[in-house]
Parts: sequence; structure tokens; C-alpha cells
Amino acid sequence: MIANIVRIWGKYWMIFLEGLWNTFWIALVAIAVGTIFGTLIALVRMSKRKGISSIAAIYIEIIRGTPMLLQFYLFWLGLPYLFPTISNLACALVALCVNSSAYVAETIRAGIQAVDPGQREAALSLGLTESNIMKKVILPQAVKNILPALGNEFVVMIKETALASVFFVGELMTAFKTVQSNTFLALEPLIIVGLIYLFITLTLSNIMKVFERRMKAND
Amino acid sequence: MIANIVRIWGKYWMIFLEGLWNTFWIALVAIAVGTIFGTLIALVRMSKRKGISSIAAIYIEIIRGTPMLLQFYLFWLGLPYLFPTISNLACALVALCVNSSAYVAETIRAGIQAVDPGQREAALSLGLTESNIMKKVILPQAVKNILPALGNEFVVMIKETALASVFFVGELMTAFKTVQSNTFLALEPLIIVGLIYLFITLTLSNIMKVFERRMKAND
Amino acid sequence: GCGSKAAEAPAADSNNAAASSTATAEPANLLEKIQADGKLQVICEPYFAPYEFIDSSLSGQEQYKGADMELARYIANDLGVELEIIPLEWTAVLTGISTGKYQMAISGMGYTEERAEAMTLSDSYNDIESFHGFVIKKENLETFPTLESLYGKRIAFQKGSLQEMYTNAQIQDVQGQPFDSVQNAILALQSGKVDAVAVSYDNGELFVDANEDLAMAEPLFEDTKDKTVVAVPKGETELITEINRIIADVRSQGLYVKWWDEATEQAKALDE
Amino acid sequence: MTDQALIQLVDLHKYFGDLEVLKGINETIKEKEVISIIGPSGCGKSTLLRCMNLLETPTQGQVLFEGVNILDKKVDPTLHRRKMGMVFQHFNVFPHLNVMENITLAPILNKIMTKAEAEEKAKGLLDRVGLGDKVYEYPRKLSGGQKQRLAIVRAMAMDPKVLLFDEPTSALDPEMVKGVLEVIKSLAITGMTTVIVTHEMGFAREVSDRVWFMYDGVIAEKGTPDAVFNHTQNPRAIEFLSQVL
Amino acid sequence: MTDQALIQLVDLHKYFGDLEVLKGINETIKEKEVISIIGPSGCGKSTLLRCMNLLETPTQGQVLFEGVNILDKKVDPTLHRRKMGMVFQHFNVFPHLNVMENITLAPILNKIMTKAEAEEKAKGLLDRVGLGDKVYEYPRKLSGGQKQRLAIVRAMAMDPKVLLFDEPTSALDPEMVKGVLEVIKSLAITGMTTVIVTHEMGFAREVSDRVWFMYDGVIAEKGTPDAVFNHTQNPRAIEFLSQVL
Ligand SMILES: Nc1ncnc2c1ncn2[C@@H]1O[C@H](COP(=O)(O)OP(=O)(O)OP(=O)(O)O)[C@@H](O)[C@H]1O
Ligand SMILES: Nc1ncnc2c1ncn2[C@@H]1O[C@H](COP(=O)(O)OP(=O)(O)OP(=O)(O)O)[C@@H](O)[C@H]1O
Ligand SMILES: [Mg+2]
Ligand SMILES: [Mg+2]
Repeated sequence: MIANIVRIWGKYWMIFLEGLWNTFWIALVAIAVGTIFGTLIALVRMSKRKGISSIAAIYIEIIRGTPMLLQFYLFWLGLPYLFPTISNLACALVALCVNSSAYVAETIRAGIQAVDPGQREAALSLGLTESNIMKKVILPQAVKNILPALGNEFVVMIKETALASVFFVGELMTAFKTVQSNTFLALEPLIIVGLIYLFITLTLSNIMKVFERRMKAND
Repeated sequence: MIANIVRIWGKYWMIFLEGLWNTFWIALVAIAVGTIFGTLIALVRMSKRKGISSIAAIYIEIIRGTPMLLQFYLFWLGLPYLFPTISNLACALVALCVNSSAYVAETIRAGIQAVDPGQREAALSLGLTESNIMKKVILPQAVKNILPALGNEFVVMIKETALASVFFVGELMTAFKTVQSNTFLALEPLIIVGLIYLFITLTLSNIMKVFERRMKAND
Repeated sequence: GCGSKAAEAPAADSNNAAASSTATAEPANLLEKIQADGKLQVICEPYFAPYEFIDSSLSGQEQYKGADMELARYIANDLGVELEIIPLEWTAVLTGISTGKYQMAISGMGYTEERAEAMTLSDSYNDIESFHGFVIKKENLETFPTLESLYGKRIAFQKGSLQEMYTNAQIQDVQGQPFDSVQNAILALQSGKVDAVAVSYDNGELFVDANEDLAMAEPLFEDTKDKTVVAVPKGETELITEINRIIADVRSQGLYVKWWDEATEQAKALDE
Repeated sequence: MTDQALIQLVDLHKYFGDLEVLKGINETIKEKEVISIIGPSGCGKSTLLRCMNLLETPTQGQVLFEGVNILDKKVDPTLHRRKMGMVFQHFNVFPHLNVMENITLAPILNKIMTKAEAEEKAKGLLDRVGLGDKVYEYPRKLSGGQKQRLAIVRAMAMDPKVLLFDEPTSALDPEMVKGVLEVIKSLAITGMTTVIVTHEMGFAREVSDRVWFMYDGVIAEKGTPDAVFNHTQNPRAIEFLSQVL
Repeated sequence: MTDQALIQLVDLHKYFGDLEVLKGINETIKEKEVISIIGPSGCGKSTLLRCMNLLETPTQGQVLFEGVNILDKKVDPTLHRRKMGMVFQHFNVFPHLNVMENITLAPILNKIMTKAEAEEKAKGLLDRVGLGDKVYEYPRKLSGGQKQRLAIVRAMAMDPKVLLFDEPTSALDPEMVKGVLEVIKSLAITGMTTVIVTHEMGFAREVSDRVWFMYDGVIAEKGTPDAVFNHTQNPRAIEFLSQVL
């Protein structure tokens, strides 16, 4: 088996590395776009106007209440009605962005709510406006709570991209399927792909740990 | 489209309900078994002996660092070496149990560590033994932190079962594929399945909210 | 339905395991093992009418319909064993046999050199002269009159299928688009994500019948000396010899043609 | 102390849900007056203070500031709050800003001063409270007492007409208390209108013009420090004072 | 107070990483003695107390309890701790157990008493501290002062030879302080060996046999209350006392 793994790596390493690269950038785009929209959704969610706040709440509930795989199918089937020439990859990307935006929105909301309410009260008592309080007092402090959670969400996205392999978007799990159908071997390419996933997720969480420790040291 | 949805539901509701039932009990078994093993793993993880503690840590890292889909394939391919006659469903179940055990272990560890360290110190100062401290002081309080997180994990498992549809284990996503292939319609059964997922996850999280509120009221 | 069947499966498995362990010595090969267990496991990708498909109005093993499934039942009957059909996605079907995880695949599998390398394949059981072509949008019938007109286009196929091979070999500059199932490839065609779906002709016709916006394109793949075969794990010559004997029997009676026609009718009637 | 009324509380009630926390407060605070509010935990002291600058909205009654009812829809709470400084039990300094930025944030954002003016003023105030050498420190490097002095300077930097203190020393280590009380005293002496909720009875006795004893949502006893601390007839006040003196 | 040494601290040092928190403590506590430890925040008072019942392990030196070095590998810390009660600043009562269960948990689990004996004893102690009507309440229904009295009873229920208090009143609302101090005083008077870290100088003066003033990891001054509070020559002690008195 180890011989097989070595042989397969020797022959197909290009495919795996390409898969790694695709997994990485797809997840990165998803988390970046998700963060932008997630911030907006979080602000809408925390709005005092019940109506628009509950629209955001419903959006978040729907996304978080259904499996990612279902969302992939939904966007893959539904988006072409709007954009007839859209590619599979684009559909998968949109699905991931939408998904991460809902999770990030909750992350951001939690981060903001974790800021000591006394900070808001102090800012109010100084006569700051609501928008200044958010921009100058709450958000700068919330970032410390949010960044580690975003890092986590990135790791989650890296794992979720695997589901996009149903549509052969060329990430790591697609690489596995390609090598599998070429070699008629399954366990060996799967182990290779698993090790690559571990490599990338562990690297990321270690970077995050270092980063968090630095931030704590600044407290 | 709505007419189609109604028609499909009218004709295939049995299949969807069966899918719902399968999704539900598979997730329930996964979370139940995962809780038992997760507790053990958490205790090993918190052990003072570095060696065995790091075995648990590595186990947790591997499971949490790779996609669920990959784990499904891995158990599907690997388990028959040990149990030649094992069914696909059993493989999928084992994968889900293993997966949830790792997440539950971290949940339990976090719940235990969230108990005020002063509780442990007070118990120590009274001359209680380590095992009595855990059993009589820490765990009873940790349960309050752990139960809501377990509920969450149950919802996550319900969504993860969707991936087992790759092996046609008969849960909701398999139901979707079957109806799709019979009707040559995709969006409509997908929407039905999505609504069922929403129904079950929202029901569960509302039950959890009520439950948490009750527990808080007891504080 | 399929769910309750799956739920019962493990219990059935363990019973069989117990039974076989009390039987005689270790079976020497897969054929003996099947006979000793009294049970044959056949895997297929079940969304490939009329070869194999699921009739969702039935449940358990009954729901697996199609010409291949009739063949599987005939084989099991002939061997005097019980049959268990196990559905899987297509790439899993291929590796399920090549890794020896399962005993037999009957899933409209075409003969290729690579597959013959990785598995042991039977003689062809499909008497119907089968062709491979393209499902396209009806409005594009004029646009794709020849194979050449498809050069450089976006063509979908099932990952690991014969059509993937033909597409890559015969369509120059193709933008190949693999899918898990023909089902999904057709959906991609309908939503305009691809220009054509490479299919086996008979399978394609079912989609064309069910969808008014689709049509079979004029051109067909060339040189498709296509043989549909049963696959078993590499080296199981005893088993394949038995299968070949049964296939010869089926061919001589013209049974597969009959199953095929029945299945085609059933598949068309599925959602009525 | 002048005779000009700065704050008037008229029949002030506050409910949290069904819980009535303020049960009708009618009091007047004059310019340059120093008022200490004392009373047992949970009697509503903080709530009363917070109603004055609208951190809580009274359920019923009026709060007049310079004769204007600040509960009026036409009054912008933000503008009102700029005229009142508030100092909290837990300091609530901004941890992500250094000392100077903590102080100048509001004057600059509120466009009351230019950056240069604000920094000038901040330096003067910091010197006055003994933090002249901490201008560019971050709060994490300050002791509790230093943080509270920073919070006082931050409130002062807006040139408020009144300072509200909510137990400013009860989160401090004992050896830090004196320094903070001295700063408050120096402000009170120089004519800053001051309302302070405190458990430091010695301090209340020394600096207050008047003491209010709150009990169960009402001002149960009030008067000069001498009257309240030495000659009260109110049994609640007598019991409370016997516990804390 | 007898002349029998109960606890002896011999050249006690404690490091947290590179930080030396205890810098050589040599003291003796006699049976029935009441010792108050005072000193500024961070000087090591809690650490010293915690070293006595091994909540912290000293880095160097000896702690002799009844002549036995408890740092010896042969001494079981669990058994040692049963002879010492400890009361914490934040009470650390068990929130999931009612008052009775809080008290009887340790005596029963440690097999020191039967359930009946433990409950009998608990009832007596509760009556003594004025909690006789709260036997089956849960801690969430108790005030801070009541929780702290419960914590004291819980420690007493193990029949300890010495009680350690770490700022037992500094997390309390001011009107709760007196009640708790009175309970401690009544224990001290009836001959319980007591070590108390406190900022209540009046209390320390009144009940202590001896006062230790800690500064920067050492006992910088010690003596009778009168000697320490009124006649010390130590400049650190003078400065500290000027802040807190
Ligand atoms: N936001 C709130 N929601 C509900 N109840 C509240 C709220 N704020 C205060 N209360 C309740 O109102 C009552 C008075 O609270 P307040 O904080 O004004 O008391 P206090 O006199 O300042 O007490 P302390 O000395 O403990 O600070 C208490 O019973 C408290 O529980
Ligand atoms: N577990 C620990 N790890 C690292 N440093 C610690 C630890 N516990 C205490 N310290 C440090 O040791 C020093 C003394 O702490 P200690 O709690 O004994 O002081 P203290 O005199 O009790 O102060 P306070 O009056 O604030 O309770 C402090 O500088 C503190 O930061
Ligand atoms: Mg208050
Ligand atoms: Mg301390």
C-alpha cells in the first residue's frame, strides 16, 4: 500500500497540488466575500427595526438550517435561470460565499455582543453618535473576538469545498476522484488527499494560534 | 413550479418521510454514540499524562482537520478489511459516530474548562479526591454548558448525514436523488427536501432554546 | 423503500456471516464463497435507465428495475443464491470492483482496456447494437450536424464512463465536463451550462422522450465496438467462467432483448 | 453652590418589566451642588443616576435639565449627554486607545475642539490628576486607580456641566481608593456640580452638600451630612448606617 | 493561644515562571493564634496562604504542619487539606447543591461522618451563623454575605485545625461586611486557629493576635496590632497604612 501511495504521488502529484491550490483559493474567496456580506448581514441583523432585522435572521436560519450539499445543488440548479452561461465552478463559489456569509454574520454578531456593554455606555455618556460608537469603540474591540473565529470559518470552508467535488470543480476531492478513476485505486489517493487536507488545516490553525497568542500578549 | 412541488409531494411523500426518519435516527445514533466516546476521549485528552493526552489530541485533530466526505469514503473503503460483510449504511454510521465523537470531545472539554476554577479549588481545599471533584463538583456544573452544545452538534449531524447519500443510505438527500431520477425534475424535489431539513433543524433549535431558558431560570 | 432495506441489511449480513463460518473450510475463490454464503452482492449506479433504475413506487430489492437488474436476478437464480443489489455512485462502482470490495458489478459497464487491466470482465451480454451519441437542445439540431461541429464545445459526460473516453478521443479541443450521473449532466444541458451530453443512445432517448426541449444530435461517435460486460474482481476466473456460461445461455434465449424492451417501457412510464 | 436649579426630577418612575425600581423621585440639584447618594444594594441608586443622562429611559415623570424636559421627543439624547460626564464603577476606559486618545476621542469626534485644543486640554487635566507621565500608555499598563482617574479626565474633557459618579471606588484595591477620592474632592471643591453614588461614608460626609439615602426606590431620607449621618430618625437609615459605618 | 507551633514556614519561596512572588518567608503560627496578613495588591498574600494548603506548590523551602513537612512526597495533599479549612474571596460555594449539600458533601464523601452526623453538625453551624432558615435553599437565592457565611460553615464542617481566609469580605456589598466579620470573630474568639488576609484594618486591629505586613514577597513588618498600626517605623508600611486607614 505504501508503495502504491508513493507511486501514485510520483505520477499524479501535479493533480493533487492543483487540487490543493484550487481548494485554497476557492475557500479564500468564499471567506473573503462571506466576510464582506456577513458584516452587512450582521449589522442588518442587529438593527433595531424588527422588520429588516428579522429578514436577516430568516436568511441566516435558512442557510444554517440546511446542508451545504443541498445548497450546492440549489445554486447549481437555480443560478442558470438568472445567468444562463454560468459555470459549475461559479455556482459552487456562489454557494460557498452565501453559506459563509451566514455563518460569518453570526460570528460577527457574537463578536460584537461580546464587547463589554460598559464600553457602549461609556461612549454614549460621552455623547458619541451611534455610528461613531460602532466605528470607533465597538468594532475595533470586536475584531479581537472575530478574527480567530474567522480563521476557524476559513478552515471550515476548506473542508466544505470538498462537497463541490460533486460538480468536479477541480479541488482536492475532485483530484481524488480523477486519480481514482485513472488508477482504479481508492484508498491510496484518498490517504494522500487526507494528508493534504490535514496539512493545510493544521497549518492554518497553528498560524491562528500564534496570531491569537500575539493578540493576547497585547492585552 | 409550485404545482409541480404539490404534485411531487402528493405522489412521493412516503419517500420523503422515510428519508426524514432515516436522517433523524442516523443523526441520533451518531450523536448518542459520539457522546459516549466523546466523553471518554475528552477525559483522556485532559489527562495529566502527556503521552496519552496527545494521542487523544491527535485523534481529534485528524478528525476535525479533514472533510466529513473524505471520512465517509475512508470508512467505506477501510472498514470492510476488518468486517468483510459490513453494509454501506453501517460504514456511514461508523464514520458519523467517529466524526461526532471528536467534535463532542472538544465540546465536553470546553464545557468542563468553562466551570469556574474556584469550584475546583474549593473542592480541593475540602480534601475531596480528584475523582470525587470531577464527579460531584465539576461534571454536574459542566453539563449546563455541554447540553446546549450537544444539541447544536445534533443539528450539525443532521446536516452531515446528507453526505452519506453518496452511499445511498436512504436519508433525505438520497430521497431527493431518487425522486429526481423518477420525475426528471430537480429543483422541485430539492426544495421539498430543503424545507424538510429546515423544519427539523428549526424545530430542534427551538426545543433547545426553550430548554436553555429553563436551565437559565434555574440559575 | 430503500431506507428500510438499508436498515435491515446489517442484520441480514451478520446472519449470513454466522452461517458461512459454520460451513466447510475457507472458500478457495469468490465463486465458492458466493455459493457457500448463498448470497450474491451486485453493485450498480441506479440512475441509468433502461439498464438500471429505481422505481420509487416499490420498496426494498423490488425497486431496482432495468434490464441489468433482470440479468442479475437471472444470474443469482442460476447460481441458486440470494441476490442483494447495492446502489452506489459511478466512481464508487468502478473502485468497488477494482479494489475487491464488492463481488460483482452489473451497471451498463462498457469494455475498455483499462478496465480489463483493473478487473476481470465477462463476455458482452448486450445483444442490442448500441450506439453512443449526444443529447442536445432541440433548437441546436441545425447547429450540430456533424462530429466536427462539436469540436471545441462544452460536452458533458459521466465521470469514468465510456462516453468520457470517446469524447476525449474523438472531439478535438473539447471542453469536457464530468458529472457524477447522466442525470446531472442533462440538467446542466438544460440550464445551458454545456452544449451537449455524451450518452449511450438508448439512455439518451429516454431523456429526450421526457423533455420536450431536448433532442438526439445527428452525429454519433465512430468505431464504438461497444461491449457491455459484467465486472468481478481481478483474477476471479472461476466466477467469470460461470458468468460467461450464464450469459451465453441468456443470449441464446434472446432474454436480454426482451428485458430491455420491457425496461424501456417501464422507464418511460415512471412518473405517470 | 448657587440657587440655580440644574437638574429637577419630577415624579420619576422606572420599571424593568413588572419590577418598579424607582417609585416616584422628586428632587432638585442646584448648580455647583455636591450630592451623595447612599443606600443598600439594589435600592435603585444606579438606575436613578442613569436616568439623568438617559442611559435608562424613565417610565414616567420628567427630568428637567436647565429647565428643559430631556424626555421630550425634541431633545436629542446625544446632545444632552455631552453636557453630563459620567464615571462608572468599572472605569470603562477604552482598552484599544491610549490615554490621550481615550480623552480626546469624544471632543474631536463631537467637533467640540480641534485635535490640538483637545490634546492641550487633556495634558492639563492629566497633570492635575497625577497622570502627566502616562499620556501615551495603554490602559492595560495602568492600575485600577489610574484607570479611574483617566475615566474622570475623559469625562471632564467634554467640559460637562455636571459629573455623575456611580460607585467610582468600589472596584478598586483599597490602597487606590484614596487617590481617586482626592481627585473627585478637588473637582467638587472647585465648583463642579457632582452627583456621586458611593459607599465611602467618610468621603460623603466630608464633601457633600447634601446626602440622599435611598431605600427601595425612593429617597427615604435626605439632608446635610450631619443630619443624615448623626441625627436621622428613619429606621431604615439607622439600620443601614449601623452596618456600614 | 498556646505555645504549640501549628504551622511553620521555613525559607519559603515561590516562583511563577521567572517571577519570584514569595522571597523567603520564615514564620511560625501557633495553635489558637489569629494572624492577619495585610499589604498592597500583588505582594503575594494569596500565594502565601495557598502555599499553606498546597493549592500552590512552593518552589523552595518547607511548610511544617504539626511538625511534618507537607511537601514531603509521602504526605498526601488531600489528607493534609482536610485539616485546613479555606474561605475564598468569591465564596466558591457549589451552585448546583443546596446549602445542606454544600456543607455535608465533603464530610460524607471523605467518610469522616455519616450523613446523619454531618447534617446534625451542619444544622448546628448554620444556626450559629444565622442561616438556620436557609437549610434547603440553593446558593442563587442567597445574598453575598449569606454565601460567604455558608462557605465558612462548609469549611468548619470538616472540623479543621486552622481556617484560612483570603479577603473574605472584599467581594461583598458594604452592608454585608459586618455580618461576615462577626462570624469570623466569633470563631476566632472560641479558639479556632485563623489566618486571614484582609483589607479591613479595623477588624484586623480588633481580633488579631499578630499582624503581618507583606511587601513584595516578604513579611516586611510584623507584631501586635498596636505595634504594626501605631508604631511601625517601616516606610512601606507607613505609606500603605496612610492609604487605607
Ligand atoms: N437592565 C435591567 N433589567 C432588569 N432589572 C434591572 C436592570 N437594571 C437594574 N435592575 C434591577 O433594578 C434594581 C435596582 O438596580 P440598581 O442597579 O439601580 O441598584 P443599585 O442601588 O445601584 O445597587 P448596587 O449598590 O448593587 O449597585 C435591582 O433589583 C436590579 O436587579
Ligand atoms: N497562577 C499564577 N501565575 C502567574 N502569576 C501569578 C499567579 N498567581 C499570582 N501570580 C502573580 O503573583 C503575584 C502575587 O499574587 P497574589 O495573588 O499572591 O497577590 P495578593 O497579594 O494576593 O494580591 P491581591 O491583594 O490583589 O489579591 C502577582 O504579581 C500575581 O500577578
Ligand atoms: Mg449600582
Ligand atoms: Mg489575593
